[in-house]
Amino acid sequence: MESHQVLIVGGGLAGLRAAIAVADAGRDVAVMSQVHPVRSHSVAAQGGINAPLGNAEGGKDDSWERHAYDTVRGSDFLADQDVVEVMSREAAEVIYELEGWGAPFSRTPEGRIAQRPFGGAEFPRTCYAADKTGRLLMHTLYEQSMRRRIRLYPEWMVLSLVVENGLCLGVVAYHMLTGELACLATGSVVFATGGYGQIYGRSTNSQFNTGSGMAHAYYAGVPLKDMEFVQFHPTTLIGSNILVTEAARGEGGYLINNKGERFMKDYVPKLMELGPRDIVARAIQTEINEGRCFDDGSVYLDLRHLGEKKIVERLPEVRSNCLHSLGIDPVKRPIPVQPGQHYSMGGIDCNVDGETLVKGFYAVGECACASVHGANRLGGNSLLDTVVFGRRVGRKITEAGTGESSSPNGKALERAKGRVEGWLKELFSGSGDEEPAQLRAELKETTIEKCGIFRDGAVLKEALSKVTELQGRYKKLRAIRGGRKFNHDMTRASDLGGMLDRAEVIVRGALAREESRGAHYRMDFKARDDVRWLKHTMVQHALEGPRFSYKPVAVTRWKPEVRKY
Amino acid sequence: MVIEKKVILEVFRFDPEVDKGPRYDSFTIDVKKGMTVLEGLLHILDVQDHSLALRFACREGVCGSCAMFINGSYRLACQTQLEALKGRRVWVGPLPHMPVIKDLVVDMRPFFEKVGLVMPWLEALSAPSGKEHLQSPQQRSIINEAVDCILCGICHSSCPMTWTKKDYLGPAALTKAYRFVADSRDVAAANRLALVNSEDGVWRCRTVFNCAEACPKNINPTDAIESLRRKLVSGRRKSR
Amino acid sequence: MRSKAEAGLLAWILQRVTAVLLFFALGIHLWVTHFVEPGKAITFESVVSRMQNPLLMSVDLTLLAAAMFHGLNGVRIIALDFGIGSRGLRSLTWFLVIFGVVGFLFGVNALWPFLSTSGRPLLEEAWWSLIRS
Amino acid sequence: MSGLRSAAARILGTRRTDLWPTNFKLGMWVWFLHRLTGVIILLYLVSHLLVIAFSRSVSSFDSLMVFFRRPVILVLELLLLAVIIFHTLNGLRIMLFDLGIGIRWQKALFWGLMGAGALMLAFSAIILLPFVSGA
Ligand SMILES: Cc1cc2nc3c(=O)[nH]c(=O)nc-3n(C[C@H](O)[C@H](O)[C@H](O)COP(=O)(O)OP(=O)(O)OC[C@H]3O[C@@H](n4cnc5c(N)ncnc54)[C@H](O)[C@@H]3O)c2cc1C
Ligand code: HEM
Ligand code: SF4
Ligand code: F3S
Ligand code: FES
Repeated sequence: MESHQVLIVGGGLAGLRAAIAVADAGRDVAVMSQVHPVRSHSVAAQGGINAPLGNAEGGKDDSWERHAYDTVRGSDFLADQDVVEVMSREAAEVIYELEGWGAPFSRTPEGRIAQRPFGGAEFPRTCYAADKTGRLLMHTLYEQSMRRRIRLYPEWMVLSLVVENGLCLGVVAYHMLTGELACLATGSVVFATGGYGQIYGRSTNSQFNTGSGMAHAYYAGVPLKDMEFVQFHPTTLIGSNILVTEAARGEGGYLINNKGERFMKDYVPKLMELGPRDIVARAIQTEINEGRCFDDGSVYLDLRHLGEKKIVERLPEVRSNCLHSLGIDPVKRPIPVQPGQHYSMGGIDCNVDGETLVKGFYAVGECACASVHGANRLGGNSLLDTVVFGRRVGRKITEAGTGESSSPNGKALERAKGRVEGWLKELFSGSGDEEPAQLRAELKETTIEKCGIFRDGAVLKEALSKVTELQGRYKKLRAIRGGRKFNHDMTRASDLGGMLDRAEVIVRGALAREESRGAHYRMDFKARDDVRWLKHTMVQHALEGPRFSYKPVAVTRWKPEVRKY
Repeated sequence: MVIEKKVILEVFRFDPEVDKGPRYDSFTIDVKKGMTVLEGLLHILDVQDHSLALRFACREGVCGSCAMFINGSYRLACQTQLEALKGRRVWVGPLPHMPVIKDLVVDMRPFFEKVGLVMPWLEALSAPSGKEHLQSPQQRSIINEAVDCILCGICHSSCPMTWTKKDYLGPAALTKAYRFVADSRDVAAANRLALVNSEDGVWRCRTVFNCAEACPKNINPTDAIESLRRKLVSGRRKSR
Repeated sequence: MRSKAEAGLLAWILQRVTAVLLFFALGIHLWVTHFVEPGKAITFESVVSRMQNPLLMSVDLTLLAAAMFHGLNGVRIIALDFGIGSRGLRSLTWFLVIFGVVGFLFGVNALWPFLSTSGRPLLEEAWWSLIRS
Repeated sequence: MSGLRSAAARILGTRRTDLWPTNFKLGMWVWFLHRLTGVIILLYLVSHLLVIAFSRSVSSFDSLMVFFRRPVILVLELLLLAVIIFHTLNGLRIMLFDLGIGIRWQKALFWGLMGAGALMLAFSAIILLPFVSGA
C-alpha cells in the first residue's frame, strides 16, 4: 500500500494549486485524478478570472471592497461575507503569482494584465487570456507541478473516502489503465473533484463532472451545503450546450429575440446583456417560454457588430466552437443560444481553509462550498475561488502539521477496499434489466425540466417522485460487463448511484426553500424571504435518507438589501 | 431531431491482454444534425457496446482527450462532424504508433514524459513592482500560437521520426520548449536550449510537416523547432 | 552529453554548409561539362584541358569532398531515423568516415590521369616516382 | 470492409494504420523523395568515380564516352538530372525553412520550386538530347 502525507484528489485548478502550496512547504504530496490533470474541466473555462487590479480603462477605482460587495450582492446575500472578504483580498496576489509562473494573460497596451467587463460587476475586473483563460491557467499550474516534481496518479478514480471515528484515513481508488483497485493511506485528503453538472441535462460541463467527490464525502458523513443552488448559464450553443462565454457579452455582444429586439431592455435596462447570470438566464428562458424565440427554441447572440478583428483576437475559441459544432461563423451570422446548466454553487461544507467536519479531510474548488458564491456565482469568480482557496487549503494543511503524526491504519483501509470490491462484484453480477444509460438520461431530463431555471412546488414534487423511482430502478441494474480495465460501463454505473442521491438532495432542498433567491427561482414564491430563508441548507447522509438542517449566513459588512441592477 | 443519414462506424477494438489481434467492429448509427464522431462513439458506448474504451471529457476541443485516427486522418473526435465526413463508412482507430491499452485508448505516458523533459515551465525573476511582469501585446503575440497547445499528442503520433526512434522529444515537447524560450519573462532559455540540443532533440526534425498538418489547434511545431535551431546556431556563434 | 549535443548541431550545420557548396560546385560542374558546348562529345582531351584550369579543378575537388561528406552524412542521418542504437551509430560513423576518406582519395586517384601530364593515375605515378628515386 | 480492415490491422500490427494513404500529406512525400534522391545521387557518385577510375587511358575513356552517347543512356542521364534538380531545389527549400522563410507556405514554396525545376529540366532536355532539338 502506497502512502503520502497529503493526497489531493482532483487535478483541476483547485487541486493543482493546493498541491503546489503543499509541495512548496516541503511536504510529500500526490495528486490523483480520474482524467489526466490537463483534461480536467478547468480547461474549459473561457472568460476569465476576477481580481480588482484596476488595469482596465475605467477600472481605476476598483478595490477589493467593491469586488467583495459585487460578489455578495451577486450571491443574493447568501454568501458568507467573511469568506468573500478573504477571497477578494487575496485575489490580486494570487493573480500576480499565476502571472509570475507563466500564465499567458492577454495584455493592455502598457503591458499589464488585460481585464474585461463581466456580468454583475461594477468595474472591468475579469483578467483574461483571450477566451482560453481556464485552459491556459491549467497548463500553467500543470507546468509548475512538473517543476516541483509532484507525484501524479493520472487516470485513477477514487471510489471511496475512508473515514473512521471522525478521522480521514485515505482513499480506495481504481486505476483505469490496469483495472487494479488500491488503497492509499494519507495524513490528509483534499477533495478538489469539481462540479456535478452531468446530473443535469443541457449541461456545459465535461462528461466527467458527475461530482463523484461530493458523493463520496456525503457517504462518509460530511455534510453538503446549499445544494439546491444550481447556476444556469444564459448562453450555450443550441444542441450541444457548449458554453459561449460571458466574455462574448462582455466584449459587447447583443441578445436578440425573434422580433429582432434587444430584449434585455425589458429586464435590466441599466446593465442590459451584462446583468448577473441568474437574471439574464431567466430573461432568455422567459423569452423562450413566451414564444419569442426562433424555431429551434433559441435566441440569438449577435456578435457581428464587433467586427472580425475583435472576434478573432478576443473570442477565437467561441468562433471555433460555433464553426465546429454548428457550422456558423459568428463573424457573419448570429449564434443561436439557450440557457444550460453550468455551475454548482453548493458542495461539500467547509470553512475558509477548506476544513470539514472530518479531521484530515478538506474540500476546495467547485466541489466545495465555503460559500463565496451563495445563491448565484458571478462570472470569473469561480476560477478565483479555485486558486485562492486552493492555496489556503495547501497552506493550512502544512501549518496544521497533519499528515505526520497519524500512522497509516492499514486494517481499516483494507476493510474499506473489501467493501468496494464487494460492491463492484455486485455491479458485475447484477440480475436486473435496468439500463444505466437509460436511467441517466431520464435523470438528466427530470432535473433540467423539473428543477431547472424556473421551479415550482408541484413540479418539484413530481421531480422528487421521479428521482425516487429512478433510485429504486438503480437497484435493479443489469449486470455490468467486460473486464476491469478502462471499463466505462462500470465507472458510469457506479457514478450513477451518487448522482441519483445528489439529485434527491438538490430537489428536496429546492422544495423546502420556499423563496426565490439567486439561481433558485420559485414560481410559487417569487420573492426573497430573508426572515425565514437567509440561511444555508445543510444535508447529511443517513440510512433513512438525507437529513436536512440549516446554518446561519455570516453577515459582516453588507446588510441584505433588495438586489437591484 | 432530424436524422440526416445512417453511418456505419468501424471502430478499432483490441485488448492486448485478451485478444489475439486487433479487429474492427461495425456499428450502424443514425446521424443527427451536428452529431460529432465522439457523440457517435458515446452512443455506441451507451447503447450498442458497453465495453468500448475511449477517452473523452470536455467535448469541445480543449482538453485533448479524444485524439484519434478517423478515416485515416488525425482528429479530435469531438471536433469532427459525422455529416461532414464523406461516405457511409467512417473508420476510427487509436493514435497510431502509441501502445494500445484498450480499443481507442493508447498509452500517453511516454508522451507526457517527453514533454516533462524540456523544463516546460517558466523560470522568471520576481517582478520588480511586486505586481505583474510587464509584457507588451507584441511580446505576448510571439507565444500566441504555442500556448494554445492542448497536449493531445496528435503531432507526436503523426511525426515519422517518433515512429522509429522512441527517444525523439517530438514536436509537442519541442513546441513547449519554444513556448518558454520565446516568453519575454523567462530567464532560463539557455538551460532549456541545452536540453533540446541533441540528436534526439531539435536536430532530429526533418521538416516533414506532418505535425503542422495534423495539429487540431493549427499550431505549427515546425516553426517552433526551426526557431529553436536558429537560436542554438546563433547562440553558439555568440559564445565563441 | 555535451559532446553528443555538439555532434547533432555540427552535423546539421555541416550538412547545410556542404549543401551550399554543392549547390555551386555541382552547378558549375554540370554547366561546364554539358551545357557550355552542347552536343560536343566529352573526350579525354577536353577533360584534361578543363583540369588545367586551376579554378575548375578546385571546383571539382570541392564537389568531390563536399558530396562525399554530404552524402555519407546523409546515410548516417537515415540510419539515425531508422532508430539505430548508439553503439551501432558509433560503428557506422567510423565506417562512414573511413569510407569517405578512402572514397575521396580514390576519387583524386581517378582524376589524376587528367591532372598529371604523364596520364597515369595517382597511385601508379607514386609507384613510378618511388621506383625512380 | 471492417473485415478487410481487421485483417489488414492484424497483418500490419496495431500501430500501422498511419500508413493509410490519406495520411501521406505533401510534406511526407517530399521528405521521402528527398531521401530517395539523396541516396540515388550518392550511389551515382560512387559509380561515376568507379567508371572514371577504370578508364585510365585516352583510348578507353574516349570509347566509353562514345558508348555513352546512346539515346538510352542520354535519357537515363536526363533522369539523373531530374533527380539532382529535385534534390537541389528541395534542399534549398529546406534551408530556407532553416532561415525561417516559407514555413507557413511550405506547399506553395514546393510547387513554385518544382515549377522552376520543370522548366530547367525542359531546357536541359532541349539542349542535351539531340533527337529532341532535332540537331
Ligand atoms: C464551460 C465552462 C466555462 C467556465 N468559465 C468560467 C470562467 O470564465 N470564469 C470562471 O471563473 N469560472 C468559469 N467556469 C467555472 C470553473 O471553470 C470551474 O468552476 C472550475 O474550473 C472548477 O475547478 P475545480 O478545480 O474545482 O474542478 P475541475 O477542474 O472540474 O476538476 C475536477 C478534478 O477532479 C477529478 N475528479 C473528479 N472526481 C474524481 C474522482 N472520483 N476520483 C479522482 N478524481 C476525480 C477530475 O479528474 C478533475 O481533475 C466555467 C465552467 C464551465 C463549465
Ligand atoms: C546540389 C545541391 C544539394 C543540396 C542543396 C542539398 C541539400 C540537402 C539538405 C539541406 C539536406 C538535409 C535534409 C534534412 O536535414 O532534412 C540533404 C540531405 C541529403 N543529401 Fe543533399 N543536397 C545536395 C546535393 C546532394 C548530393 C550531391 C548528394 C549525394 C552525394 C546528396 C545526398 C544527400 C543525402 C543522402 C541526404 C540525406 C537524406 C535526408 O536527410 O533525408 N545531396 N541535402
Ligand atoms: S501541438 Fe497541436 S497536435 Fe501537438 S499536442 Fe499540441 S495541440 Fe496537439
Ligand atoms: S512531423 Fe516531425 S520531422 Fe519535424 S516538422 Fe514535424 S516534427
Ligand atoms: S473531448 Fe476534449 S478535446 Fe475532445
